Amino acid sequence: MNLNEFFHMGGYAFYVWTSYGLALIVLLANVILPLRQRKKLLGDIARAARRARRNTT
Amino acid sequence: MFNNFFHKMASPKYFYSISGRLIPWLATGCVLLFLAGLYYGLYKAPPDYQQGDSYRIMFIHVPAAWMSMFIYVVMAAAGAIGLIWHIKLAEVMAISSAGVGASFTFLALVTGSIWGKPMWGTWWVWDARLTSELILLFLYLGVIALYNAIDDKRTAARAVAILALVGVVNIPIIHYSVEWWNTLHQGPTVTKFDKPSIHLSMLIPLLLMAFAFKFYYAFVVLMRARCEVLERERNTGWVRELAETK
Amino acid sequence: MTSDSLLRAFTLLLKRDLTLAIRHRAEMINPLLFFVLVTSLFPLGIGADPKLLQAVGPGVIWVAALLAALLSLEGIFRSDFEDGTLEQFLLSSHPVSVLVLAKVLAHWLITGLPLLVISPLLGVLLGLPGDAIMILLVTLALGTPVLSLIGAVGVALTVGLRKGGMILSLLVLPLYIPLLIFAANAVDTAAAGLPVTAHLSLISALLVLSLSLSPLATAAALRISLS
Amino acid sequence: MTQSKNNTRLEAHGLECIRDDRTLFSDLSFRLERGQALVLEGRNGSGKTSLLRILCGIRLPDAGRINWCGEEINRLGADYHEHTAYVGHRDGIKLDLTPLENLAMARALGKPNDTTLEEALEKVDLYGFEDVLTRNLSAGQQRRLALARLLVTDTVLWILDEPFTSLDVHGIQVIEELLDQHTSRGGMLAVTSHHAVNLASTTIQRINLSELAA
Repeated sequence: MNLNEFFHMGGYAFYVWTSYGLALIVLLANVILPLRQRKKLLGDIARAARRARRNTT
Repeated sequence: MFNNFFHKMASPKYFYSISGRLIPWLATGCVLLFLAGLYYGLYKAPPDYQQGDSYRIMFIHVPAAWMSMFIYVVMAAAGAIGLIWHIKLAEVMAISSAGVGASFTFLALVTGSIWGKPMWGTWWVWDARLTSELILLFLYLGVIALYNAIDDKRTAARAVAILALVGVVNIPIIHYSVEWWNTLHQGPTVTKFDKPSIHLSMLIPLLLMAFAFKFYYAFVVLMRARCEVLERERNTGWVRELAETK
Repeated sequence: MTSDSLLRAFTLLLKRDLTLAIRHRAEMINPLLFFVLVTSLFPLGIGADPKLLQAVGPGVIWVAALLAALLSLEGIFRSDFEDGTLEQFLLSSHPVSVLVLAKVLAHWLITGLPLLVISPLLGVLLGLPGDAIMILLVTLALGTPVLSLIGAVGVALTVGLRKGGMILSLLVLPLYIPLLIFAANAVDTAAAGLPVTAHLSLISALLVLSLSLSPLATAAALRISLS
Repeated sequence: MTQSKNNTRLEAHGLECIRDDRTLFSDLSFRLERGQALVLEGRNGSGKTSLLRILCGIRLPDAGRINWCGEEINRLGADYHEHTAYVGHRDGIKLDLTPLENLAMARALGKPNDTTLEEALEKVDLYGFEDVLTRNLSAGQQRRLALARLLVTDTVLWILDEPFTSLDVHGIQVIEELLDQHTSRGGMLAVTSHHAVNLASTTIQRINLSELAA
């Protein structure tokens, strides 16, 4: 089986690669979203803490 | 002793640090399993004599469908633990599972539909498994919508737990009723290992992918739970400290 | 607490809800009107071919019943939530699930029973044969209490929310699916002149299951919603 | 009242309440015995209502616990509610029922005592209104009807959220008398109020939630 055949998927390339591509997108999104959310959250909390400290001192 | 361990585990700070150390390992395991599964599934396994290469969608579709059910049960179990023993971490786990579960359900649904096009000639057939997945997706969306609609996140998590429990009682009934309604559907060959209809060369990638999905769920749910914990504990000292050192 | 005083609380609560419903007669008519209206839209939408109507009739009537029930669900707890009487139920010395059962029973008598009474008329409008109409009545008699019982859990979860209505339908409708499948199919099968005992026992099983579990879940959900 | 007189008590240990990311109070402890009243003070939003709802068992504290006669209230459930009566911020009466119907329902929900419904209405100056729809009563009369619920069941602990709202001077006097009678017969009170609470024969404990938070 050469590379061409592999990508061709016996004529079902569209269906197979769409499925796998979609899976990749969904799975990656589920990893990236919490990462970004955590970063944003930590930033927010740090800013809030700094603000609170400035107000008291 | 056991109780002590349990409460230590359930303390948000401890959870945050231990899960942080666990995630890289789980993620690595997940990637390795995925690579192996894809190698065997897309390259090694021979084409099916009836379906040609289109059957390879199964290596996504079937594990995703398994996970969609599995995660719902985990969610309900975590919710029950949270409700009964007032363990907040269990509530967090339950709600963090909902999004991942919904994603897998969506994947199972869409890949099933794509697989159906070459098989049945249309994008959508009211086949029993697809219909069940569709209803399951509604159940997940209900859980997520309810969680987002309630402002107080502790109340929301407990409400979600009840809903998940009601759902988990209903899933077998829904499943049965849909199968019953659709007696014409093609038998769920892939879920039955005892039948000789599935060849070993297909079973290996299927199981590899299934384990990859399990690992994936484990580390993603931990990532989400960590965010949820940070959000809930944002006024405590350790979270502030953590945020400022970053 | 003795079972005697529990029974007293149950009947008094039932009587209270019925009295309130009678004092708001006008609101009672709405779900019923909706039921009839939705059903009569179908012939207008898909054509009045008797064969076609007979084929879709059971499904149409049951879907309309589902939607009518959904429309009336909020009434179970909404007004009690707003004036604070719901809190009093939670603080009662009786099991909340029994009080919930009284409220659900009242709700069924107010909204489910009228659907049942008017359904033969709709069966005739859609050209269902006599046997099928009989079975339609039986499925509605067994099924509408299930609608109220399952719906009560959903309402209990959403009663404190400003936009509870939309979410309520998302929570409740998927749970109605098994009932819809069994009931509509029963009427269909009866129209074809086949026996429907299996269908009816499945619906009865759903009724028993929801009767035993739903009040507990509703009580737990109310505690959470009010906290 | 079945429990022996000196054994009945309500104890709060290390209560904490968080609402919308704000800690309203934390590490709050107190003890309430028969014949005593707990008066909660503090600004709006200081958590008075939340504390009362925690005492009722409607709301769970974010930390700490409440014991009734040594047992946690959420474990007791209905066995605790049997001894308590709550008049909240909202009256908890149906406007489309008559005062008598409302009281009958309230009585059936708890453990009835010997006071007849008419007597209870008379005690809050509502006699003669028993067959009028509650909707047609004034706000003060509705509030008195809500408070009349306290009189028709046999309870020890009364939990009252701003009982004097919409009452006139005379109404306040009537209710204060009822509260005083309740404690002098061995009852307990937990009250929030903007008005000064005058209870002649009652030991009063005051907790100011605004000061606690600061």
